[in-house]
Amino acid sequence: MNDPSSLPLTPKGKNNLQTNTNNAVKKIQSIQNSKFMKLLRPILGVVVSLYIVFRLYQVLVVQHEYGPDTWTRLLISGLIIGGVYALIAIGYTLVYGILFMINFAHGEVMMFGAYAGLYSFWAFKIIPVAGNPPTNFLNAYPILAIILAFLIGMTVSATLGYFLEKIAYRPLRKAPRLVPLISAIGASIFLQNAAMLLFSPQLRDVTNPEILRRGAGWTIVVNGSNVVLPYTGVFTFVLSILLLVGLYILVRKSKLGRAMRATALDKKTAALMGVDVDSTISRTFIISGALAGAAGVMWGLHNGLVYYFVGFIPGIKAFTAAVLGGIGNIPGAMVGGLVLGIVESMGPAALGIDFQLKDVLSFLILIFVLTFRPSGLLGEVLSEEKV
Amino acid sequence: MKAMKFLAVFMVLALLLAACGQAAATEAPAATEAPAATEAAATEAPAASGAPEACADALGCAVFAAGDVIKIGMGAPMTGGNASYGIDISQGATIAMTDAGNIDGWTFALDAQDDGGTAEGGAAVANKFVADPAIVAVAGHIFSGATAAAMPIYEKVGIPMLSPSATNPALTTTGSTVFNRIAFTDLNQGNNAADYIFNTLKVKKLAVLHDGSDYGKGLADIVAAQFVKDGGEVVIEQAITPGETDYTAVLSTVASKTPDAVYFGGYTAEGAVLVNQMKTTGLDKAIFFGCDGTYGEDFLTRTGANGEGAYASIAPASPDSEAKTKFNAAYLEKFGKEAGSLSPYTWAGYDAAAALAAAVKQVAVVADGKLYVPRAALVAAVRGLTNYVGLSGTFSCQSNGECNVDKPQFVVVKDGKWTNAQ
Amino acid sequence: MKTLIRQSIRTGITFGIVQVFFILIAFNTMIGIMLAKVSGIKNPGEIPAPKFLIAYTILMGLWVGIAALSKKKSLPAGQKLVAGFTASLISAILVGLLEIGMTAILVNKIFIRDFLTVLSFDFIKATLFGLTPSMGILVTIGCILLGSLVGVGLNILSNLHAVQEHWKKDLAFIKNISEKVQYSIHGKYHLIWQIVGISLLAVAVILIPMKWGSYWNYVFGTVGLYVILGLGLNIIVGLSGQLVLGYIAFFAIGAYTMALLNAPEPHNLMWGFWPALLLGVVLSALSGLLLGLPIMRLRGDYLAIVTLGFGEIIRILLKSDVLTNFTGGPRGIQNIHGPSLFGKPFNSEVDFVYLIIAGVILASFVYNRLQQSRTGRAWLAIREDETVARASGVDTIKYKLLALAIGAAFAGLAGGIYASRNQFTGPDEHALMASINVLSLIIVGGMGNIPGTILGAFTLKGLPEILREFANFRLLAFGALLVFMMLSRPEGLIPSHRPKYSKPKETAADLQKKEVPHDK
Amino acid sequence: MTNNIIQVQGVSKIFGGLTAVNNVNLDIAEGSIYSIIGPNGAGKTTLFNCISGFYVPDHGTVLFQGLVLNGRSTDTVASLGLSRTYQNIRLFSNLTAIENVLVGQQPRLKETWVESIIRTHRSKNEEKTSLEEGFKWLDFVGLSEFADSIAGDLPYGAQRRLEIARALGSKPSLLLLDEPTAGMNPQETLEMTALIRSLRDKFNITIILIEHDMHVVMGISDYISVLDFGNKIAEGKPEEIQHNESVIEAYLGPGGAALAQKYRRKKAS
Repeated sequence: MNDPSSLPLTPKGKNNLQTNTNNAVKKIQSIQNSKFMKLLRPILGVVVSLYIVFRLYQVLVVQHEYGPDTWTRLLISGLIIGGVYALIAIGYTLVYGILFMINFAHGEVMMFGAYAGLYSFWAFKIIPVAGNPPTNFLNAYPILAIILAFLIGMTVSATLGYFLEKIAYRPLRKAPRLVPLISAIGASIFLQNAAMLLFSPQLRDVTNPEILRRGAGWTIVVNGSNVVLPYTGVFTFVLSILLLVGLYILVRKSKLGRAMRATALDKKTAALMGVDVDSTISRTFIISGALAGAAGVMWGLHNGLVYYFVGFIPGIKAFTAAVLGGIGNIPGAMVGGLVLGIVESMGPAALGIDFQLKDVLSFLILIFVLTFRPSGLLGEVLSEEKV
Repeated sequence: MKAMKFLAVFMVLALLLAACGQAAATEAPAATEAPAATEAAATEAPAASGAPEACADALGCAVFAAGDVIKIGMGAPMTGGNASYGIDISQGATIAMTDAGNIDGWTFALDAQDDGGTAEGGAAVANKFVADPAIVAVAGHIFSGATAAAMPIYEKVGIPMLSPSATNPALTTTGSTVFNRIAFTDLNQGNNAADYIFNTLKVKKLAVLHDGSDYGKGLADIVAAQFVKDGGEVVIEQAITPGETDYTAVLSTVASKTPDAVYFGGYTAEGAVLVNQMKTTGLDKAIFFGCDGTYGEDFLTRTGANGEGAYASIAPASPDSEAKTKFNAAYLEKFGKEAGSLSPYTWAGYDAAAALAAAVKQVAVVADGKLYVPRAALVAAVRGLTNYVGLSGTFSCQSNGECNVDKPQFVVVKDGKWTNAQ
Repeated sequence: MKTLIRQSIRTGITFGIVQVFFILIAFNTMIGIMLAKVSGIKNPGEIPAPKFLIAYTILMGLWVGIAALSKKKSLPAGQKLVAGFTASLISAILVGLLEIGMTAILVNKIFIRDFLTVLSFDFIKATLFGLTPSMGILVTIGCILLGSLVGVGLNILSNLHAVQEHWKKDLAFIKNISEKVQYSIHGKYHLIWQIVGISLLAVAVILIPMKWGSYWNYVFGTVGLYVILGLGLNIIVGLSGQLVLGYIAFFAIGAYTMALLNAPEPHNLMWGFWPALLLGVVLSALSGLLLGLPIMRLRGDYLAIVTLGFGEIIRILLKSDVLTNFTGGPRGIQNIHGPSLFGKPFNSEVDFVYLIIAGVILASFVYNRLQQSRTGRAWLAIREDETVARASGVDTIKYKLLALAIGAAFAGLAGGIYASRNQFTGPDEHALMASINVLSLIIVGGMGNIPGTILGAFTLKGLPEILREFANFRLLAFGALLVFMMLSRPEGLIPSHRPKYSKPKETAADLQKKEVPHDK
Repeated sequence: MTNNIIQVQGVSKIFGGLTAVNNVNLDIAEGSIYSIIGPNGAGKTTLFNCISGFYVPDHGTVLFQGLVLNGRSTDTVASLGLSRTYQNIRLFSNLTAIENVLVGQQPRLKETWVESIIRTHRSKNEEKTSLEEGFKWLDFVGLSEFADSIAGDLPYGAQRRLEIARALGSKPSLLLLDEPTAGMNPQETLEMTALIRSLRDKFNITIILIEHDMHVVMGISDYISVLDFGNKIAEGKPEEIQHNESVIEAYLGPGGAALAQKYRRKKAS
C-alpha cells in the first residue's frame, strides 16, 4: 500500500470501529428526533380534530345557537361565494399547471371584467327602447343584455390576460421561478392603480336588469322561517358550475385541451410533437382571463359593488382555493373553491367564533389540509420534472 | 455592458426625479428666518439670528417672499385600498384653498401627500413636511395610525394639525399641543346613539356590528356598553371583514338572534352592503342604525328602497346651508363626482383646511414685502378655534384638541332622503 | 420593407394605446406640471400652460420614434425614417381619434365623468392646447410626428460611424480605468484598499446623517430597516430556497413585542428598549420554528400560500376583538418609548439612523458569516436539490427550521427598532403588501447577496419616496417599473456570484511531494 | 466468516399493483465490488433506493454493518457511512465543484451555526481541513482545475466524477453507484473503471454498482446479481453469470440462450 495517510480517509479496516460507536450515538439521537417528528403530525391532527368536534358539539348540541333556517342561509351564501372562488381559482390552476407560476395579477383581470360588466349594464340602461311604457334595452331584452354583458366582460378580461402574458410573462419563461412572480406582482399593482386612475376610486353599484334584481329571490320555508334563495345567487352558482364543467370537457376532450396538457407536462417534447407551445400558453391565458371576466361580471350582478380593489381579496382567496384543492387540478379548484366558500360562511358559526376571524379559519384549514395532504385535497396534477 | 447601461439609466432617472423633488421643496419661500426644518431649529429657534421685529415667536416664523404660496399639508392615503378617503378629503380641502382667498396677495395651496394610511407613511410624510418651510399647518392626517406616528414629529417644530377624520380616542390623551380634530369623538356619538336607540326607538334587543377598524370598533364598543347600561340587551356583537361585498353569512347568524335593530360602526362601503343584504337574510324587519361614517348621499344611491328607514348620526349643522350647496356644486364641477360619493368626509376635509387657513389669516403679519407666519402663535390659534361654522358642524376646540363635542343629530332616510329624526 | 412597415404599425398601435391610456388617466397634465415646475414656475395650478402640454406631446413622439427603431440598428437611414414615421403616424391617429371623441363630449356638453373621471371640460380644453378642436388635433398629430422625427434623427446620429467610434473610445477608457481599479483592489494592495474603502465608508456613514434633513434621515432609516428585513428573507428564500410570503408576520411579532413591553398602554410594563428588543428577536425566531414544524414537508408555492396565510392570520388576530385587550386591537399601540444608550435618549431621526446602521452592520455580518460557512452551504444544497442534499447527509429539516428561525429573528430585530422609532405600531402596518415589498426588494436587487439587498431596498423603499412627485401615479409607476426591471434584468440589479475558494497552499505542496497517483 | 457490510433480507417494494422489487436477498462482503445488472425496468434503481433510504421497503429488512436501515431518513443513512450517486446526474448545479464536495462532507462536520457566526478556533480549523480534503477529492477524480467552475457547466463526464467526489466527501464505507459510465465514450469509461477500482483498492470502500456496460461489469466486479421483473434470477462471480442461461434469456428473450450458445460457438471457431 502506498501512503494512505495522505488521503483523508479511514485506511483499510482501521477506524471503522470508532466510526461505528460515533454512529451508534448519532443513531440513537436521530431515532429520537425522527420519532418526535413523526409523532408530531398525528398528535397535531388528533388534537385539532378533537377540538373541532368539541366546539361543534358545544355549539350545535349544547348551546344550540342556530336553527336549521340559519344553517340553510349560511349554506346558500357559502355555495354562491364558493362558486365564484372556484371560477377564479380555475384561472390560477390553468396557468399554474402550464407555467408553474402564480399569476398574481389574476384578481385584477377579474376586476377589469367586473368593470366591463358594470359599464355594459349602465350603457344598456341608457339605450332607450320604445314601448308602453318606454323602457330601456336592459329591461326590454334582459337575457340578451346579460349575455352581451358577459361576452363583453369576458372579452375584456381575455384580452387583458393575453396581453399580460405577452408583455409581462413571456419574456421571462426561462428566468428563475421567482422572477415572473415579481413581474406578476408589479402588473397587479399597475393594473389596480390604472383602474383607480381611469375610473376613480369610487365604489360603484351595478344596475341589474329587473329579472335579476338583487335581493329578490325564491322563498323557501325552513323551520317556519323564510329563507330567500336569491336569483342572482342561483344564477351565479349555476353559471359557474356550467362554465367549470364546460372547461373540464374542453381540457379533457378537445385538441386545445390535449395541447395544453402536453405543454404542461413537458414543453420541449410537446414542441417536438408539433404543439405550438407559445400559442397554447396564450390561449390558456385567454381562457383563464375569460373565466375571470365571467366571475367579475357575476360578482357585480350578485354583490352589486365594483371598485378598483375588488379583485384583490377574491384573488388571494381563489389562489388559496386552488392550492387547497390541489393545484393544476381542475376538479380540485372547484372543490377547493366550494370548500373555502362553505368554511367561510358556516365555519365561524359552527365553531362559535367571530366572523372577523373567518379568514383565519380558512387559512388554518389550508395549513391543516396541507400538513396531512401536502398536495391538496384532490392531489396536484403536475409534471414530475418540475418538482 | 447591458448591466452598465441599465444602471446608468436607472441612476440618472432616480437623480432626475430626486432633483425634481428637491426643486419643488426648495423653490417655495426664499428663506426662513428661523429655519424650522433642521434638527437644530427645534431647540435653537428662539434665538433666531436677526429675526425681524415682525417675527417675535417662540418657534420662529415661516417667511414668504412675494409670489410664494402658503402651503397647508395633508397626509392621506392616495393609493391602495383606502385611496378613496384620501383622494376625496384632499379634493374637498383643495376647494377650501381656493375659497380661502389670499392675505395681501399671498395665496394658499394644499400639498397632499400619500401616506397610505399607515404609520410608516405618516411618519415619512410628516418628516417631509417638517423639511419644507412653506408648510405652516397640516389638515390631517386622515387615518389614526398615520396621525399617531406623525404627531410627535410636528410637535417638535410646531406645525398645528387639524384632522377631519382621525377618531382614535387616544390621540387627544397624549398631551399633544399641536393635534386637534373636528372629527366626532366616538364617546360622544356612541353614548348618545345608544340612548336614542333605547329611549326613543324603544329597541330592547340590539345587534352591534362593526368593521374591525379603529373607528368602527371604538364606536360599536361604546354603543354596546351604553345600551346595556340603559337596560337593553345586546344580543350579538360581531366584527365583519371590511372591503368585502358579501356579508350574508354574518347577517344570517345575526338574524337568528332576532334583534329589533342593528347598530353598525363603520363606513358607507360596508354599511350599504349590509343594508341591502339584510333584506334577504331574515333581518328585513330590523332597523339599521348607522353612524356618521355611513351618512351621505352615496348611502342613498347604493341602498335605494332598501335604505328606507335607516338611521345615521351626524354633526349638527344645517344639512343644506347655502355654503354647503355652493361647495357641492363646486366639487361636482371640479371633480366630476357628487360630494360625499367617495367618502363621508368630503365636507370635513373642506372644513379642516378652511379652518386652518382662517387661523393662518388671523396670525399672519406682513412686513417689508414679506409675509410672516409665526408658528407658536398659529398653534395657539388653531387650538383656540371657537364657534367656527363649517359645512359639517360648528367647532370649538377644547384644551385637549377635541373640536367637535356637540350632541349628534340623528337622521333617518325617508322617501329616499335624509331627514332629521325626532 | 413590408415586414418593417407591419412592425412599425404594430409599434404605432401599441404606443397609441399607451398614449390614449396616459391621457385618460391625466398623465399628460401631471407631466406638464412637472415640466412647469422644473422650468421655474412656482405654482402652475392643476392644469399647466399649453406650452408644457405641447412639450409633453413632443416627448411622447420622441419616445415612439426611439421605440420604433429599437433593435433595428443596421437599417439604412431612409428606412428608419419610414419606420419612425409610420409608427408615430399610427399612434398620432389613435390619439387624434381620442381627441375627436373628447371634442364631441366638449361640444355636446356630455357629462362623461361618471365613466372616466378625468374628462372634465377644462381638461379636454387643455388637452387640445386651448385651441379650437380641429387645430388642437392637428397640433397634437404634428407634435407627435415632430417628436418621432427628432427621435429618428437622434438614432441615425448615434449610429453614425464617427459618433460610435467616439463612444467606443470613451467606453474603452472607462473600462480601462475600472479594470485598473479592480486589479489594484484584488492585487497586492488588497488590504490597503480594503482599509481605505472601509474607512471611507465609515466616515460617510458617520457624517452623512448629520447633514441630511430629518426627512431623508427618515427615508434612509426605513431603507435600512428594509435591508435588515431583506437579509433575513434572503436567508429563507435566497439561501435555503423556501418561498415565504408572510414574512412580515415576524416583523409584526418583533414590533408588537417592543410595543407591548414598552408603552404605557395597554399593559404599562416598561421593560426598556434593549430587553424588549432582545425578547422580540427571540419570540420572532420561536414563531419561525413553530410555523416551520408542521409545514416542513411542503415545498415551493404550497409553502408560499401557507406562509401568506400565516401572515394574514397574525394580522387579523392582532386586529381582532378577541385580542383587543391584549394587543390594543385595530387602534394599535402608541407612545412606544425609544432606547437610550449610556443615559442619552434617542429622540431624533439621526440617532435612529445610527441605530439602524448598527443593525444593518450586525445583520450583514451574521448573514455573511453564515453564508460562507458549513451552514450556508447546507442551505444552498437544500435550495438546489432537497432530496440529494438529504442523501448527502444534510439534516434538511433542521437546516430549514434554522433558516426560518434566523430569518425571522432578523425580522424581529427590524420590527423592534421600527416600532420604537415610529412610537407607534398597528395591525395594518403588517399587511400582505409589506411582505410582498420585502420579497420584491431581494429579487429586484439580486437574490442571495448583500449589495443586491441594499440596492434593492433603496430601489423599493427609496423609489416610492422619490416618486412622491407623481402623487397618485406613484404606485402605477412603481408597478410598471417592477415589471420593467424584471424584464430587463431578471437576475436582479446585482446578480450573485459564487465565492472562489483557493486551494490551501501547503496542501498543494504536500500533494506534489507525496501524492503520485497509484494504481495497484 | 466473511464480513458482510450489507445484508438485504427479503426486500420487496410494491408500487400500486406493480411489484418493483420482489423478495430480494443480497449479502455483500466488505471490500468487494458488487454489481447489480438486469434489463431496463428490472427494479435495480428501486432496490438502490430501498438500500439508501429513499424508499421504505414494504417487506424485508436492510442491515448495514448490523444496523437496521429500514425507515431511517436518508441523512441518517448517509451519516452512517453509506453514500450514493444517481442515474441521471443530480449535482447542486448552481454551486461550484468544490462547494459540491464540501456539501458532501456535511455529516462529518461538527461546526454549529453559532460557531459559524462567531468563527471559533474549532470552526476555522474544521473549515480549513474540510477544504483541504475537498481539494484532495477533486484531485483524486481529476477535477482540481475546475474547482471554482459552476457544476452545471462542467462537461458530462466531469459531472459524473464530481458526483462521486461528492459522495466520497462523507468518508463512506459503502458507495452505491448508479450507472456511473452511462453516456460515456470508451476512453472515459476506461478511466471511470480505473477510478472505481482504485476506490476499493486504496480506501477499502465497498462498492455496489448498477451498470449496463458488460465490459465494465465483467471487468471489475467481484460478484454479480441479476434482477429481472423485480426478482433476483441469478448471482455469482462474473464468469458464472456470463454463462447463466436464465440471465441470457432475461436479456435476449425466450430462446436467447440457444442463440447466444450459437454465437459463442461461432466466435470460438
